[in-house]
Amino acid sequence: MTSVVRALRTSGQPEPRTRINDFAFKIASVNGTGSSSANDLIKKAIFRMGIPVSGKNLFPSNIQGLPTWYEIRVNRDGHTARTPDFDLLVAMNPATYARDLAEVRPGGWLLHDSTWPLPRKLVRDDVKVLGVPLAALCNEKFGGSRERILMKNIAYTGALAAFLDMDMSIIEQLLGESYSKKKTLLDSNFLAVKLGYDYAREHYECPLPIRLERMDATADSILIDGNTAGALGCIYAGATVAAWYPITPSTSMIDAFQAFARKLRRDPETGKARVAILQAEDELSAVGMVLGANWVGARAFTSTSGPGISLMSEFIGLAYYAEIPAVIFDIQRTGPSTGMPTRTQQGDLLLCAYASHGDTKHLLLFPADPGECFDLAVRAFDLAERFQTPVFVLSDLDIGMNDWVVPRLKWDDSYRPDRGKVLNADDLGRIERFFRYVDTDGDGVTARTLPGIHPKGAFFTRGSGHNEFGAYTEDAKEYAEVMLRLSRKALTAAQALPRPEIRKTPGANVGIVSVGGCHRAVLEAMEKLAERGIPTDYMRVRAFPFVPEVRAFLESYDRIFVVEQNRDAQLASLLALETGFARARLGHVGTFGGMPLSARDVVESIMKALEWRAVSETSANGGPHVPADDAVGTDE
Amino acid sequence: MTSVVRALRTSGQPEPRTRINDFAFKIASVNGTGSSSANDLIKKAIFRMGIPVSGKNLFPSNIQGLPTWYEIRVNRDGHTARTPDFDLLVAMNPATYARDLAEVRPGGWLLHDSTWPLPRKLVRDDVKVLGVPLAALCNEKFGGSRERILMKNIAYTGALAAFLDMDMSIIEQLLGESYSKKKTLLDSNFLAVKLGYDYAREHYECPLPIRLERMDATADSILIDGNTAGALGCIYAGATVAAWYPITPSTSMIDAFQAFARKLRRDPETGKARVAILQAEDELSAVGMVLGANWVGARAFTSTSGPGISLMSEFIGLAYYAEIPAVIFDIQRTGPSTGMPTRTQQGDLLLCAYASHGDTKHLLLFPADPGECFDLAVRAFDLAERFQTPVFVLSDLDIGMNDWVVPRLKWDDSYRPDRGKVLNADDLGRIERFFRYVDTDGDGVTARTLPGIHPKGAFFTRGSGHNEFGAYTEDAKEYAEVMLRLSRKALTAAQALPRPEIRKTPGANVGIVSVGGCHRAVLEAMEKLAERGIPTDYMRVRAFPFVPEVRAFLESYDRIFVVEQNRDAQLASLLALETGFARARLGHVGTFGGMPLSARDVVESIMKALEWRAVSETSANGGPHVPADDAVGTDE
Amino acid sequence: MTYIVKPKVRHPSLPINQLGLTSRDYEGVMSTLCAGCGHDSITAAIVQAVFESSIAPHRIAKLSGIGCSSKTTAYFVGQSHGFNSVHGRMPSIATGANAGNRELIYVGVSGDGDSLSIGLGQLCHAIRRNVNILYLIENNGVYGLTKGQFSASADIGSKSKRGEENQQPPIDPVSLALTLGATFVARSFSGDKEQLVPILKAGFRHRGFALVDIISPCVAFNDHEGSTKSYMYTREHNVPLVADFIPHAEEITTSYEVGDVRAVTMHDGSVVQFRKVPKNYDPTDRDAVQRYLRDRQRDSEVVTGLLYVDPSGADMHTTLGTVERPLTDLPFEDLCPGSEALEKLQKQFR
Amino acid sequence: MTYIVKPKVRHPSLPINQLGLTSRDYEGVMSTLCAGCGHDSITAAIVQAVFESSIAPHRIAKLSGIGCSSKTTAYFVGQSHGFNSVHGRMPSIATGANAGNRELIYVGVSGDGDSLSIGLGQLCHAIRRNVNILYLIENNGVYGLTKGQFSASADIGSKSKRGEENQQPPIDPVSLALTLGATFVARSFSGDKEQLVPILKAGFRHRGFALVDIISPCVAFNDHEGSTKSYMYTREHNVPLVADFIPHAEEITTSYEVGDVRAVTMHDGSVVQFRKVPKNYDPTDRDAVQRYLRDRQRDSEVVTGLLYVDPSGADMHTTLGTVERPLTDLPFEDLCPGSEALEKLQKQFR
Ligand SMILES: Cc1ncc(C[n+]2csc(CCOP(=O)(O)OP(=O)(O)O)c2C)c(N)n1
Ligand SMILES: Cc1ncc(C[n+]2csc(CCOP(=O)(O)OP(=O)(O)O)c2C)c(N)n1
Ligand code: SF4
Ligand code: SF4
Ligand SMILES: [Mg+2]
Ligand SMILES: [Mg+2]
Repeated sequence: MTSVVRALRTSGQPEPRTRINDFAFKIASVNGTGSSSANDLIKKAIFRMGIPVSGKNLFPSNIQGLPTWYEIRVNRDGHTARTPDFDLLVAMNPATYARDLAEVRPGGWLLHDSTWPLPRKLVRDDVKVLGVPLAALCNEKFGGSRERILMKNIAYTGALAAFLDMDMSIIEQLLGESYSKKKTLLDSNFLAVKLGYDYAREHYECPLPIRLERMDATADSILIDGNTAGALGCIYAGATVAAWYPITPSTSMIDAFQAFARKLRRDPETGKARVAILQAEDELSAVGMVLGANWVGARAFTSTSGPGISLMSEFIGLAYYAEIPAVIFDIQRTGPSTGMPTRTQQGDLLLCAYASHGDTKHLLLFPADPGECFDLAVRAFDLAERFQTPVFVLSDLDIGMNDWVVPRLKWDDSYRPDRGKVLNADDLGRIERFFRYVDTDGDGVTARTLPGIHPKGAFFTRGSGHNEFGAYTEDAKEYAEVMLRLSRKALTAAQALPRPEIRKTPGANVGIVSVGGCHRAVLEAMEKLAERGIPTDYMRVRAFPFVPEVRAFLESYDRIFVVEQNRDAQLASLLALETGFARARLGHVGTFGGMPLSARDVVESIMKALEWRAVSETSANGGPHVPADDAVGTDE
Repeated sequence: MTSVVRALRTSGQPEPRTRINDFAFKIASVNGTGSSSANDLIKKAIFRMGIPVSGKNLFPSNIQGLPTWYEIRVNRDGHTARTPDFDLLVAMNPATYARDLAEVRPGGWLLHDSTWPLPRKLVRDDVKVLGVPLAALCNEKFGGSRERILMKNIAYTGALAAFLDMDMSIIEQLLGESYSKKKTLLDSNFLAVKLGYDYAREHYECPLPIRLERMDATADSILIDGNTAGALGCIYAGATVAAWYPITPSTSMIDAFQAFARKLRRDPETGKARVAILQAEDELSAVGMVLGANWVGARAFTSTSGPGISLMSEFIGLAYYAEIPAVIFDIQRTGPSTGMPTRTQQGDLLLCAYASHGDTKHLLLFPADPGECFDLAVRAFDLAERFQTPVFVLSDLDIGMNDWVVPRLKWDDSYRPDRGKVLNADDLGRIERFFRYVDTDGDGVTARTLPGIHPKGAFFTRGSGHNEFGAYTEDAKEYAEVMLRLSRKALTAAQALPRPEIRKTPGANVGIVSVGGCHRAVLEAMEKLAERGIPTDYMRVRAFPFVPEVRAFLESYDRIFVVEQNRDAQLASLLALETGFARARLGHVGTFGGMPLSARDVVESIMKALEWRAVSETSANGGPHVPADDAVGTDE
Repeated sequence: MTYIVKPKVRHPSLPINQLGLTSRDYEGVMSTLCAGCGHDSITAAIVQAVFESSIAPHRIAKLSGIGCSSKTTAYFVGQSHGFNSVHGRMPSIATGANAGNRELIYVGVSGDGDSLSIGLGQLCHAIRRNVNILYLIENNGVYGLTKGQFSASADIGSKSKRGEENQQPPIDPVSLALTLGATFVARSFSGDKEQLVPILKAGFRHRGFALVDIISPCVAFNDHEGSTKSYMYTREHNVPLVADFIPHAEEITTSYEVGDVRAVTMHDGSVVQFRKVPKNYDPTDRDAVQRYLRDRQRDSEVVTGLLYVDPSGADMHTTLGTVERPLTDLPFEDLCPGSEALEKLQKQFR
Repeated sequence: MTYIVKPKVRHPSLPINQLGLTSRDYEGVMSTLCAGCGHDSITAAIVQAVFESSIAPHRIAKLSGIGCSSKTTAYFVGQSHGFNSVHGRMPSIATGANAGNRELIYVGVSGDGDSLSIGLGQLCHAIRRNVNILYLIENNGVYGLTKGQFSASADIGSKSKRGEENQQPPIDPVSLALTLGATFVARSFSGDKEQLVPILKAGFRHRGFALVDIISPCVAFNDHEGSTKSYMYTREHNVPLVADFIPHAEEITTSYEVGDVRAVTMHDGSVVQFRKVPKNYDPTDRDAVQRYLRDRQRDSEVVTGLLYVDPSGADMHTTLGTVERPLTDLPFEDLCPGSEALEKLQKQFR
């Protein structure tokens, strides 16, 4: 570890005595023991107190019995990216005591179940211990082993409420909402909360120096995960067919779509569904269904993760070449292969950009948070139909499955779907003859027709060689004509895609580029870097292929760092390929171990790189082997 | 078309009166009429006369009744790349008369069946007509419509023999070899040849100014296609399992492997097979079988084309991450999707390099001709086992299915397979405990064991997250450790791959880079460019990932042109990504319409680019949209 | 090379159907298959069936995979949309298309390689979903387009053109479909148009997955002595059951001795009349049919005809409970809940 | 997180097998499945079967796809290689492995999602090739690992935890396998170790594809009232047939009244003795077995046991005509023809 890094690591020590609305804590428990509802309760209570908050759920790829963690960060300035520095740890899982304790910052606190004596593994002289006999308290009041286990978790919520000065009325209110119909559950839950709360206040000086205080920063916000928001976007965009195959972390998006559809997509008279949700036999079939549905004119989508994209590759090439709209959500997880299904990564950028054999290029959208999952879902359908091609929405496990604070979702009732160049019966009646792939206006986009509309609209969709008339061909000239038009179409499309978000700082000669879920960590890192006298400019790309201004940004700095969550600098690769800018001059900064990116990861790597002044050379030959990589990769 | 190009096009006009062993002719016929055996006869006869020759078969994706062409080029200097300039055309297919006639160079000849009067479509004042009443002659001598059709084709062979001064004794000899066991067939075939031969000599001044003359340039060569040579390489490498699914143009490789195995892989006593050839139900299954076989220690391979690679993507990622050897031949055809199955292209470079989701990188080998298909097939198995990873051999339809003149294949009997780090029973007996992924010597390659050898060798192969001990993990640090070692392994592997072939010319400040089947066209183009005062240096990459000297080459020229047969400059892309060199400075030169590359394509594009001095800028933003591209693409 | 359009000279004499169209109006582009290929005869039967059924050409949607057989969707009903997709994955395309627009009349054309090798999984699941489509397997026992390798439907002992004997047991789409609960199962022969046409007509009317396995000899690679998918072999071993199709509202004229005939009414009221079927053969008794087929099979007889039909089976949309109207026809207003609803439902995220 | 190794205290009292090993020597790492998961009981049965069969641990090769069920290959016989591949594609891995080394003893563990949805095509073709492997489907009617969606084996009317009713007909691996010509077909229940163990032993000995469909309740997502894959439902509707497995060279002691018992001799001489089977039930008569199963099914009874066996079927290697010795054992000299041969054969290219 370099001096800079060590400096950083301990920076701000010793802690200021009290820190209001600016701290983080972590709850370690066993999955399948219902801790998640307890954690949600805490997170929501803080949100209702008007304080920016975020929760990162680190769960195993397993149903019951393995370690699981939940990280909650509170930050009055709205910095809700993950932080690896924990002030307090709730140790509910003996199996992970040692490693959990190690994560507490010097001077921090440890909350444990003092029903049993404090185990050696939980002793650290620079960590204060908060013992609450959760089991004892609950065994006294509750019968039934299952209930006792569940209530133990609710009880630590109460203890935390006391230690952190949570608003009990809000907790009461929240419990009331969840158990409105189950009085007994309501009572037992509230009782459990009280048990922990009262015990803490009786035995400790509450609140701790790290504490909460009502503020008004979340009034116009909601707390939502990206899969739910994305599903809602599909409902609002008018999607009528969803085809999918279960795979973590995308499954919850279809679950949400199904739930919304049950409420919002029923025929008032018959109660029948205005949507078809098809659980396919695998991902090849799922995307095939999406193509079929789009071919007849329905707005159809699928949601999957890396392995699914690999399996869909052949069909994606068909959609590209036969020009069939398709919306594909890739909720990225840690690859390659099965990898770590419950960890996050941005590892599918390169795959999605050029998926399938032969010359192909696809449209990609990069939401940075759940709010954008909603907006870009709608946008994706418009783009897919307008450009008659697959559109990928690249979310990830962190965005898709964790709750983020985002501005309330807005909807413009004047919105109407952009169906692109689709000829209706009248159009067809008027024209002499219809040819599917003739580019009349030079934008690379040609008119299409839907089956069943008009005899004159008939054409033959094929993945085999075809000329502009849609006829089969093996002629080089005719084939090339169509292929070059497809390249033209991509250029037109790039202009219609969401523009990059660019932020300038006076005097900056370092440029940072990032994508998707890295956004919040980068913004926080920029502040930290500025504090250290390193002003930076910033560009977040929101879509692929890139517009010329992306290249312009790259060209305006001595040093460029591309921040992304993968090993091989995939965004940097796309930038190098599509802008022509030298890959060697794009420094790679990022993590790829499956943990959501933190500002510290970014600051450390950039400081280190600026120190070593060696990034470009190293990355030149070694490709991804920027030392920063290694450091961060193994820091986690 | 620019002036330069036009100049080129007509350069050398008017033709010198006679051209010996330096001309090209094309035979247009209908597929399923047996013209192929006639064409083979001609090609082989020329080869046996000791003259460098090549044949390009342009066949339809259809079994019977559609137009098919065969192009034969004769060149004493050994330039056997495709040429689009034809001195003579044999018009056997009325359906394509017009377009066929258009392909004859001014001052050239047209050979047609004068049984019927010369159709208007075959009249061009700058083309001399050679009429031979093929049908009439054959109908007279042969009965049965099928036989008559077949013999008509043999008859034009005879006519060509007369016009081009082929050695009749060689033709007789060749017929004798093919029909050694079928006397009657031999007689009828030779009769047909004579019919055409005699008629031509009686009615025309033979030979024509373009004619053949015995030389001694092919004594140490063979005439072979890449699929046959590659299959032979697999036999010699000791491959025991082949799993495949039929797909043009890879099918003939397995057919050849099967044929060789029948002769060379039978147990002398029992007559049983020392090989298992599995026709899978699809490509996913085929590659799965290859992984299974390699996992137990067999040398196994599959051969497929683009669509197959797309379908194999998920399994390829598993092989990369679980580190299982696999040899995959991709006989590339024109994509995307089904594309043009009987046309060639280099469109799968990018896909194969990074196939599958997550961070992956694969080893690629690029044979330039059938001879290298043999050598690199053997090399591929050694590399796959040594680096425990998938190795792709990227051939294409032109190399794989057309006959090329190459040096006789050589075999070193001291060769023994490189099985890489495989622990045997003794090794295992000695060690305390075996861990699959511990890198003891830092080269990124770890020892593996085979099932059934020793209890201590047991380990669990998985595509899910694992640490260096092979145990399941969801820990960022453990996961990253393994992933970073895989990057290290790729660097080690690059050093072991075939080095690029580099050729220097004094005073060259233009560099040309190419790959695979482009090789011969580029060498010819370099001569032509030199004649026009443009000396060039040349690098042919033979493997991916690249060694540092590849970057060094790119850096030593004002202008770099990357010659490849695809739309999106995929080799240039790989160069930009892996060397860090600016993609914008790599000019794209190539064709992608499915026709094998010709020297003219290369010369025209480079001249044009040098004229316009605009290539880099254009290619920078527009990516593939180098004007040269368009020109060539649509020239074909 | 552009596709070859057939000269459309209309003979005034040509009969016209209820829509005033002649059979020529149901033709497509010129076939590029080998002369004598069984697939072309099937194409002709399809043209006749659609013409006689008076279906508006543009209401038909033609789907196929990859193969000689799959090419044929271009050779009939040129005025309808066709989708020549990828190898073996057409069933999923059909499923999605049908989900989007349930009113189109879907016909899928596939081959034994396309459906029983690479596409087997999708075929089985489309059958399971009972997607409303007429699904044809043009079965020649080989991969025609890739030059004659054995397919999964090749019988044990059947010889390839090169003389190799197939050793692997075949996958029989008919018994497979019956096992998987298919609601309409038929087998026919490209050489028996008289039998095939009524089966196709009934298949178009069936609400659900109508599987028709059609033995269709490949003259280029599998029509030789020793092949069990040749014209000769099929003619010799064929045991044809005959069924007439009487569309709804057409009165039933033909009549036979009782017991000899059995009528099944389709969901839309049309009737299928079975004659030349064995005494008390019951085309609605799945087990009986399976038993009968296996018994005949044992004497290496190939039973053809409309073998099993269950007109009452719930198709995919019934199972999904979707609205009657095609989803593609629903106005956006019925699909988008609007801003107010969005405001309300966001309460749960506070 | 590294995997949890079980404490290996060896009780001197533990019985040992012919190889001098105890059952503990056939265990694997600690299971991470839910307490009470049916899959864990199957793991225990496998351990017992392998132990009693005295198979050398390292001669076994364990293959699986992805799913809770597929995870279990890590939980037994830790001293053998395991391959936890990708979802639904294990059959192809097994086929290739077996092609390379025919002497290893292959056991494949899969789930109903892994084998009947994404993997259906590969399963059917592995059956068709009669690959020599003991193939287990740990069938719980749901996708356990992805939290309880219905799988293709869910019965019509079976209720999900959320209360939705499945409407699609199930794919029954047993009748499917029988239709496809499988040579060893069994169904059992994770809760009936006594029945399961002998089936597994026989399956290990069978030369060919031995399919065992094992109902294995998912306590987390499919063990509730209304589920047809719950412990309760299965116990209530189970109709167990019992078969004893007598390894080769062990004399047959047990005897029953004639007619009540039926013995089938496997290719290696071991014998399977059927008792508690209906009068004149013939486990070698494919059609009879299918008929019997369907009849019982109609009364919604679930027949379990070793249902069908054909010891004479040709396995993949017989069909391929490969040498007896594993291809992985052939010396390079037997594989490489050498330079002279190369010289000779190049004549054809001149
Ligand atoms: C993914 C993929 N694999 C392989 C092929 C090559 N291919 C084209 S058609 C075909 C088989 C066709 O057989 P069948 O479906 O029986 O049709 P037939 O030609 O016999 O009518 C194959 C393997 C392909 N097009 N795509
Ligand atoms: C290609 C791919 N798609 C989806 C998944 C997600 N996935 C993991 S297990 C599983 C289903 C497992 O069901 P089953 O085989 O019945 O096993 P069970 O957990 O019920 O024992 C799915 C869909 C995956 N791992 N890979
Ligand atoms: S190859 Fe066979 S299937 Fe294909 S067109 Fe010719 S005859 Fe028909
Ligand atoms: S989820 Fe179900 S199948 Fe998976 S381990 Fe738990 S009980 Fe078993
Ligand atoms: Mg076929
Ligand atoms: Mg299951």
